[in-house]
Amino acid sequence: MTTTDKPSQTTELQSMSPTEPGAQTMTLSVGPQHSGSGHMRLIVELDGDIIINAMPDPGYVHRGIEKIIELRNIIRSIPVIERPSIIDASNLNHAWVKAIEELQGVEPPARGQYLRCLLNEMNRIMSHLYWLSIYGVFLGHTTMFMWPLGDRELFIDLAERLTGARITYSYLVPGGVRRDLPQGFAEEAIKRTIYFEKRLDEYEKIFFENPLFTSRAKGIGTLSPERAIALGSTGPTLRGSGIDRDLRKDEPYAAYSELDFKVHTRPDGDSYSRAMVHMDEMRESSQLIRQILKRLPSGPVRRKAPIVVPRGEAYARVESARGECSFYMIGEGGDKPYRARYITGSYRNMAAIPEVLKGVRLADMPTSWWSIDYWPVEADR
Amino acid sequence: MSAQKSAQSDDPVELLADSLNVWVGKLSDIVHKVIDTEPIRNVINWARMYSLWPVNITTACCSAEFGAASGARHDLERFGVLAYGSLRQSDLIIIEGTITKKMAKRLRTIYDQMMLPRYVIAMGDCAISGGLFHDSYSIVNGAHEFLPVDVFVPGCPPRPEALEQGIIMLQEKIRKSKVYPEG
Amino acid sequence: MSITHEREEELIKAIKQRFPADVKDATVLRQSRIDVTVAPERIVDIAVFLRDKLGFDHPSGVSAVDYNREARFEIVYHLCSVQNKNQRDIVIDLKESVPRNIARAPSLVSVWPGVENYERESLEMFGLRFDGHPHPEKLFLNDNWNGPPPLRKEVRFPTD
Amino acid sequence: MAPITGKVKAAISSWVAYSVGLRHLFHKPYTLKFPQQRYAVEAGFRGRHLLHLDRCTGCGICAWICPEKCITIVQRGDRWFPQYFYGRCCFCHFCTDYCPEFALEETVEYDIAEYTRELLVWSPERLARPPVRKEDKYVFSVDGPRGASQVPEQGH
Repeated sequence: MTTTDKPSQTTELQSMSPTEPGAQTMTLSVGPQHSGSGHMRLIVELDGDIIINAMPDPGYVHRGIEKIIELRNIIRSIPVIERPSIIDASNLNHAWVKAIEELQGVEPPARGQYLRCLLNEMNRIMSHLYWLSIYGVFLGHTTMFMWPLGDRELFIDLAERLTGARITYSYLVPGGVRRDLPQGFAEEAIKRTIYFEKRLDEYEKIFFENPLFTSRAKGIGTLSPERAIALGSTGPTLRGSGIDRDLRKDEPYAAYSELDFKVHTRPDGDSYSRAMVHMDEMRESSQLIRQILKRLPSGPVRRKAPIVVPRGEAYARVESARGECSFYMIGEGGDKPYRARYITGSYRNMAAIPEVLKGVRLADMPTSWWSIDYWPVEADR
Repeated sequence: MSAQKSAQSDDPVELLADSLNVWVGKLSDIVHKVIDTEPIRNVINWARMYSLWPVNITTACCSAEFGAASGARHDLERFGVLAYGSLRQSDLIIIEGTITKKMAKRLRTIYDQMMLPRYVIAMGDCAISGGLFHDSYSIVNGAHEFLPVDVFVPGCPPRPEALEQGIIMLQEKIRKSKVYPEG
Repeated sequence: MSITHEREEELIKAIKQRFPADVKDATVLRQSRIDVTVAPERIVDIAVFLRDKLGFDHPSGVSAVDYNREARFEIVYHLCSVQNKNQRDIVIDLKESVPRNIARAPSLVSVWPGVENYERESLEMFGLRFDGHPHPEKLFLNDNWNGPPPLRKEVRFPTD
Repeated sequence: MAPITGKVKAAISSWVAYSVGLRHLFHKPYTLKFPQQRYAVEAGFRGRHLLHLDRCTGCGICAWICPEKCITIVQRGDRWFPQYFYGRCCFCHFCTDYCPEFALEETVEYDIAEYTRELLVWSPERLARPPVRKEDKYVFSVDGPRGASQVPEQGH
């Protein structure tokens, strides 16, 4: 396929046969009011129905969070930090408290660390399930829309019992977590994870092995490992290209160094690989929840930490559901950070969207770009 | 314009057309009044109440809870709420969260393209008052600043049940409303 | 506490050996966090060296910081390594300072294509110009903000 | 031969997908019919606030820690109380955590939608009202042989 520029002169147009590749291109803007776009716009340039260039136009949900957290103290910032990705709130919150704790030198108690991991893993499952249900919408598969959202509620119930809120927990604070495990939580959680793993088998049967899905995902929207690294992609996008990069293993934080889990990768780098990485991670997180609940140490959950950002710099990062979420924080000694740079997984994966969409047919566009698990709110911040 | 013309003109055809026009205008008034009477209005409002199709637009993060509400547990289709892509056939905008200035323009365009009667639910704090981001540089502090909002559903984000309650309240409002909205 | 930072010290030594004059400052911040401050004129060469020789192939973000009291912007490239499994946890903060009135710096898109969006964001949020950037346009704010670059410290908004 | 095996495989996996879907037709309903059936929200749920007027000293720590400044301190006689604007409250309940007198409390009331913005301002008197008890509580159970479904809450 050639990527000839759009001919500007009519004579040039007439001289070319309309069937010749690159003779007539069309620019199409998809979104923001479109079922296959979410809160963003994709400007795609088409040759026939093949995408020759795609350009994301983010900013529809840009809320200036980096400015806001410069103006509020670190506790008041916690709900703001969570909002970019409320389906994955705990992981983002973890990055924030980790940056503060690195500067303060406060180490939370062991039970607090385990509870953080517990909520993180539950959140990873919830986030992946939400992703999966929207994937169902994009493919016109109503069952796959309904089921993951239904099963997500099982974990939302658990999270609600633990934290008191459905999805916006504000649960992690500098020095630990806000509440201890409620009575009867562990038994219920173990039951639900076992049930959930059975459900995942059903998902595979009804969706991931269904020719409706495989014919639209296998070999489509490929991202080579070299390009994935150079573009700075993270999370399932990078692991879907065969690179076993996971911060929980590479730079263990909280209680992850004491837990057994595998990093799942798929070698092909197409939509199907990325989707299957999500599935594998849900299984892994599910067994991690059981593991955490079995190994949960006793003791306090929170240590006293002052509302202050000491002078210095910290770069803290965690593996959120959509990739690395990092904070580059500069403290001045006040109760607010001087500057807190907030980079989320989706923002980093935004660079991969044009790469993935190039050469894909327009009908496959939603499935290809949503396999990146790009959550526009998280990218825009 | 036409009244001026008819006062000067003696053409019987024009006179007839003009009186007919007046009469048709009155007729439409009468028809409106008849339709707005009790049994017919109830039927029309009943039809409107249970086919609220929201526009398929997501402004911000409350869409996660809107998704949860349309999912298996809460199933918004029980209320006849089914997110739909075509603006001309939609009746409802559920503003799901923060409205940035960039999105506000699009939202207004979308609202203007919708057919009457159209309803707006402001879901979440950001759509009501700017919420957590009320002092940000790129957002609009509430949907009420540029759209007539019917129901405000607080929460950050609201529970799906709270959204369902908002929809029930909107249905109550439609039940009591007139068939032909003003403006 | 006597944690030795051997890998970090070695990396710093390698950078300093290759560019003795251009590395202004290089310190180990804490475990697996390295700060390297360089001159903006040579940053492209240093970046290529970091990528090709030391294996920092994975850009994980670009931050810009406005030190308005010192009348300078600091641009920080956060770099990590993926191919080299021994240093996957190490983050190098490659810093350069540009004066506030001449806010220009060379773009590193040619070295790491992934930094394109971050540099575009720095352009709109701080008004920094990156020479050699393929799309020097606004990223998020092309419709919602017409004032000065909002993340600059002197830009204030009505707060509570 | 390869295309035929591919087609056979596709047919088999399609059939498997259908059979999984069909099996679920015989499962118990999962949907909660909201106004009639309510989910049994746990006691620690962060719904709207309950203000204990006798304990509140009007110190204003809640208004200081509130992330979005939704709390204003208003005067009632010679005492001061918080007043909430629920059009802005994010239900993080940091105010409850930081209240030195334990005058604030979480309640399970979450359905507080209104027709106008003005009605979302909750005065101290309104906040002091205990939440309305709602009956018909349901929880979800994964114990049944046919998957997760809603069951009535039994003395939880």
